[in-house]
Amino acid sequence: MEKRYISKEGLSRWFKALLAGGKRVYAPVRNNDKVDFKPVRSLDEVADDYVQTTQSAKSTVFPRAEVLFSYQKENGITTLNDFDPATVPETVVWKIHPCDAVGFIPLSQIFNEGYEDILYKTHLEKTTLVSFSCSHADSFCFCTSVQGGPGETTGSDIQLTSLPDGGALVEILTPKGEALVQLSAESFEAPKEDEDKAQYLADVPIYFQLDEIRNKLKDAFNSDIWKKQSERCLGCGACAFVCPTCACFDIQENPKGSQGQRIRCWDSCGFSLFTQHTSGHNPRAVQSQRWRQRILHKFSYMPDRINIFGCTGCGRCSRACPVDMNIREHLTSLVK
Amino acid sequence: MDENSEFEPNIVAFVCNWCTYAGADLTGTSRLKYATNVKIVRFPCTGRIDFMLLLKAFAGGADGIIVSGCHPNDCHYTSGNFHARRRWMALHNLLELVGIDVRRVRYSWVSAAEGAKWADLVNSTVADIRRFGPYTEYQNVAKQLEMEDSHE
Amino acid sequence: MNKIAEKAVALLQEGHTLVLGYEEGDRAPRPFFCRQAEEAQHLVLDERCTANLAVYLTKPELMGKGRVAVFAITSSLRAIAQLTAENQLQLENLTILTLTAEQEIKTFATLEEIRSYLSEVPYELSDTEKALDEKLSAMTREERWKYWINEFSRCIKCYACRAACPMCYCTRCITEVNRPQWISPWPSPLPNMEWQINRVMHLVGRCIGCGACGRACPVGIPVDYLSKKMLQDLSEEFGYVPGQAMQDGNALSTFKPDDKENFIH
Amino acid sequence: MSKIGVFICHCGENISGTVDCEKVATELSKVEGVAYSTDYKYMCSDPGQTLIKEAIKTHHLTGVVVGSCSPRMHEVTFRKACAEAGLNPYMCEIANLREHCSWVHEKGEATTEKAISLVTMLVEKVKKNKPLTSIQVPITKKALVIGGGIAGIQASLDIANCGHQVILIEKDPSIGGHMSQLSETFPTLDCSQCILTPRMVEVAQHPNITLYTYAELEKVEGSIGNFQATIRLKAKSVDPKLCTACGLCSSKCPQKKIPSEFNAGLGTRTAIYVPFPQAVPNKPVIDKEHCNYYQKGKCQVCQKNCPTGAIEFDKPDELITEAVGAIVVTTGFNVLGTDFFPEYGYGKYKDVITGLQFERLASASGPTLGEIRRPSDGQIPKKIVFIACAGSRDPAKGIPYCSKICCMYTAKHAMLYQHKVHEGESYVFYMDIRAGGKNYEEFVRRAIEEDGVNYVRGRVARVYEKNGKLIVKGVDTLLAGAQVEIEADMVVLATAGVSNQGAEQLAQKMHISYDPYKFFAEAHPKLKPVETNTAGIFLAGACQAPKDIPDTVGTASGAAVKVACLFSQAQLIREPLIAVVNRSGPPSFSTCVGCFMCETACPYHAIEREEIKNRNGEVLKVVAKVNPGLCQGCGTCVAFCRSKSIDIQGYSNEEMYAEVMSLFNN
Repeated sequence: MEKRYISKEGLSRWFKALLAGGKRVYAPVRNNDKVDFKPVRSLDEVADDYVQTTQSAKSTVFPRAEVLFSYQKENGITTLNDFDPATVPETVVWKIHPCDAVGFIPLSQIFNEGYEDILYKTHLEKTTLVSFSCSHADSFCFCTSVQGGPGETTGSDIQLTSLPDGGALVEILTPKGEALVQLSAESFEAPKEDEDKAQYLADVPIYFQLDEIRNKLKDAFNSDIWKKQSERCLGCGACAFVCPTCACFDIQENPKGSQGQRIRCWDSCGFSLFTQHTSGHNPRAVQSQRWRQRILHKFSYMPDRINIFGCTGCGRCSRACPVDMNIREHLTSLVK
Repeated sequence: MDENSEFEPNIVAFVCNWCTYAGADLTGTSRLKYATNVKIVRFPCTGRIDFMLLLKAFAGGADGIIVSGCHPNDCHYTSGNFHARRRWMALHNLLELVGIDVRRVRYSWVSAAEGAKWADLVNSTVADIRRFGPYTEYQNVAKQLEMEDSHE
Repeated sequence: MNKIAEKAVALLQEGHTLVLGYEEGDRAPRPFFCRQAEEAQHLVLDERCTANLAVYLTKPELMGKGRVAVFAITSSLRAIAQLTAENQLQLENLTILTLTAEQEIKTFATLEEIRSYLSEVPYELSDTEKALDEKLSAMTREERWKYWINEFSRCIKCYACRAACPMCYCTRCITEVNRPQWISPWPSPLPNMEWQINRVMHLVGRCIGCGACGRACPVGIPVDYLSKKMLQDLSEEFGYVPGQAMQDGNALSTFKPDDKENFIH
Repeated sequence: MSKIGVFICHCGENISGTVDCEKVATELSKVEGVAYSTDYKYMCSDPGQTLIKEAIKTHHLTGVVVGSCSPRMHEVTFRKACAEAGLNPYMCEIANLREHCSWVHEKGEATTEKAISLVTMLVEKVKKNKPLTSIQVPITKKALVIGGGIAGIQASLDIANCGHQVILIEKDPSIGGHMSQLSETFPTLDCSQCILTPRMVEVAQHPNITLYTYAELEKVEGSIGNFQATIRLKAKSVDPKLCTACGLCSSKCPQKKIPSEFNAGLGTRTAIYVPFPQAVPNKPVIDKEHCNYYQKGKCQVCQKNCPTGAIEFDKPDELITEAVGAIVVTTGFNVLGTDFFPEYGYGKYKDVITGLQFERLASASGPTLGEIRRPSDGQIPKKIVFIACAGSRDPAKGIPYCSKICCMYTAKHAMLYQHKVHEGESYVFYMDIRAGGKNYEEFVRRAIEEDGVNYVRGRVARVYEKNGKLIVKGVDTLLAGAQVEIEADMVVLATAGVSNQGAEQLAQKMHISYDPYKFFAEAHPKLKPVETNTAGIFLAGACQAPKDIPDTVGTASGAAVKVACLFSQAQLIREPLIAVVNRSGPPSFSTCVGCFMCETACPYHAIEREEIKNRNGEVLKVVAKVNPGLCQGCGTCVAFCRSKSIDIQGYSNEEMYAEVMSLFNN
């Protein structure tokens, strides 16, 4: 890991270089009271003064809807047009938070477990993650409770820590990150020796011990707690869709006469239709079962099977929930 | 304008079996001529016409739509057209709210005796849509799978 | 103990198995299912309570077979009246209460009482809604199209608008119908718009204007504007007042022979 | 996998003149799922049909699209041909290449392209079509006729004479209705009772007719072919089996001053009474509202005097339920009553009477035995004024319609007056004379020209009393609005015909529609004049609108034919193009959530509620169900249903979607 310093002007120059290289650059953009990742053309468009984007950055690598392949039948001959990795543009995700960057680790494990998902793999390979360490946190953040932190570098290719002078402390973490720096190497300076990253990091107010909760979850499948917790849950998909690690998807057809596409799109285990069988039987017939699945999947099944939590403590699900299903509150109430 | 003079709009007509379909039959037996752009889909009654079919037709690539049935009080099923009219009133209002080009949806009452009115309706609709041009505004959005393309 | 809590305890003692109300939440009061007298102290009821609790009344797995009491705010009352007219609630199994402007707890014995109470509380758009309406009304048709497509393109199809709506109680939503697939299930701009058009059309003459859909939207699309605006635009012609169920059915299942329009020729 | 056959008809040169039929057939052969495609000169001819039948068998076709003339022309022909070849007829669709294409476009590529589109649309539809079978509804061959006026009498006799059972119910103690009250009838001036009473007797004696008088409809359940009608038999307080109609009871009854309904209030009757001498059945009933025993608890004079002990006080009403296959509603009309014309002094001046009262005065069986005498003093009026359109055609009175019969009966009244009071003077104030009908105009002319009735075109503004005379003030619009003032001895108002009391409640009981004036609504004003929107319920007579006797009898026979047609079938066979609410296994049973908003959307009241129960009989869910006997297949409910739980066979969502989207497949 190499450290650098970049001035305010340097940042601006580097950002222009990224765009000039023909890369697609996603960055947080403000839209009324919401901030979300969008393609940007200048640094001015990038929002600051917010704690968290509404949605995670996962759609840059795992799009909401994506064509797996298309087909057409003409004169009795069917032609298949498979996914072409060459069509995926080089992408930079600018200013994601550490909790988002780290979210790509569980996502990658899900998409690569036993079978390498070529679409996901291609997207991720072509994406460079430029994270900014967090200087603000709110009562929904709990990254430190799930092995992360406001200056966590895992998952990031480069991490910047904003400094009061408008410049930033730069940590180059991967060869991909290094390549990005090389686009405007002259903008980077040697770091100030006495600069301590920690002093610029946010103080995450919420912390709880997850070990005890995990222990509790082992025998919690038949507990009544799920019913109690999920009572007000409306069964929408907001929590899953804003989550940086939720990976469930659906496969759909988009036919048009004798041609068509097969499309992969996001799905949510919170929907009643998610597990519904053709027969009409639904193994997760009621919302409490679906809520249980959500919690157990993230905090029990994933750590058991792939040794990683399905949660980065970003707090988005709690912020997005129309009825205040606060995940931290529900987790900690398990051990009360 | 000149580009559009060559433009042949794709128009679909949703009509009821008892009045407008029969009216269009009468246009035929009267040998009145009209433009070839309109294809008729037969429904038992205007009350049967699902508003989603209008949206799907636009999404598919229709440049204009005709919806026509029995005049008020003449419905074969007494009140299907009254129900349809209410549905259209609501839909018309909503389409305007979201900025869909409602000029491209032509609602009409054409009775089984109004063969000439049908020919006029088709011809004037085709002329209007030709003037408006293809409904690319809608068709372009229909093609978008990813959302980021849309606002640039 | 506040009087809401006291009332809840009394209701539970009278044999209610559930008192549906609000408790303090992270940002504002949130729905609360009070099933035990000990929990009643958490109950609050004030102007910060905006969630429409009627959405839970149509979920049998939550309601159970016992008697349920609900602390209903005005919009919940409107929803309850409409749901009853749509055969979705049996009022004899429900105790409906509200907090009046005079801060008194009022219990409703009949649907007529609810309606007459509601008739004293006229429905109208809020100032922010009026501002949005002015903004959109001033736009050209093309600008409105761009505005809404841009809005709909942000939709992630989480269906929080549907889930939060007390009137969206279908066990199978049209979005889940796939023969034919009326609305593509992926979140692309056009299917997103088609979904909203369906949602709003399905709410014509039924929307009670609570705005739950708009508040629920995690990405902040003003979807509630559409249904409320329709409510405003059509209520006079169709004779629909939220919470006051129509004479002989729904606005779109009834008609007047002299319904007025200006676009059918 | 679909195997669709496509058959393009040249229709001689009607289609091939402008459409390249060969090209259409060739292009269609390339469409996915088309197994066979050909063109032929005359597809509807025998060889053409044989071609289709052979292709169905040879290529094992699962569907057929014929590109030909309008389906309104030959859909039946081609569907029948398909059925003969073993293909379900509803798997055959017609693309309209003639009326909608070749006849309306010039010859050219665009016309052929359109033809290809039209056929492709139907190919895509037929791929989604499902085989359908006709609906069979069993029929109870017994009719219920409600109302025993001339309409009900005629309908009952016609149905009964076709060999079917009839139940005729009448709310009054006797059948006969308004016609029995009339004196002579226009335009022939034959005596009303003379022509009516034989029919009344025929009804009473007909082996196929069960007559219940003093009976009203309580409720109706079921649908065409299978109604259950509950009838209230009001207690008559007289056992008809014991009563010999000796009349002793009536003559002894102390209550003698009850205004007689039959005489339109011009005469009186007793509390135990037979409404009129020719009543059928000719047995008395006790009018509880006026009977001393029922009102005050004592009297029982009739019981004491009855030689056969037929009086049975305090017997309750009886409810009976009858299964019937069809219902004919003939509940008739009424005339506007008092208080409606304060400006004409009706109800204030005894000698201002209604047309119906005049009928009683002119009737030989009436209170004056046929002599025209003033109700006030029994004098013969020397000058009489008839005012037509009293209420009718007067939006201010809430009756914008024409009562239709008044012009004719007013002419008749004036004529009868002139015949009976030779020296008398009669005036008729009218707006227009509507005498459309066989021999009607001649009849009116006769009144004017031969009987010297003075017709004054204009409205009467006021009638008031002065020096024992009724002063009629009006204008003569033919004399440029000249004021007219007539000193009359008697004024007769041709009051508007209005719907009968209780018409609205009756309509609601039967779920039939009615107009703003509470007259019952026909299924179609022209082509279904005796049908209602509820299959199996028919209308006749003045319950639809004011009607004269010929029209009433005509519609009654029309309704009877409809019933006879229905009953002539072993079962009711209906086209299966009807709506269906989906059903599935547990736990959902149906995607219908039971909001029942479709109930009001349906013009035919075909939506019913079905309770889905578990094995213990507990209701799990209440969902909509379409009554196949009532549904006419408009599909309004289908487009209305939010969860798409209702679909219509033959025009299903999948079929229509495929048909529309085929236009945009390329």
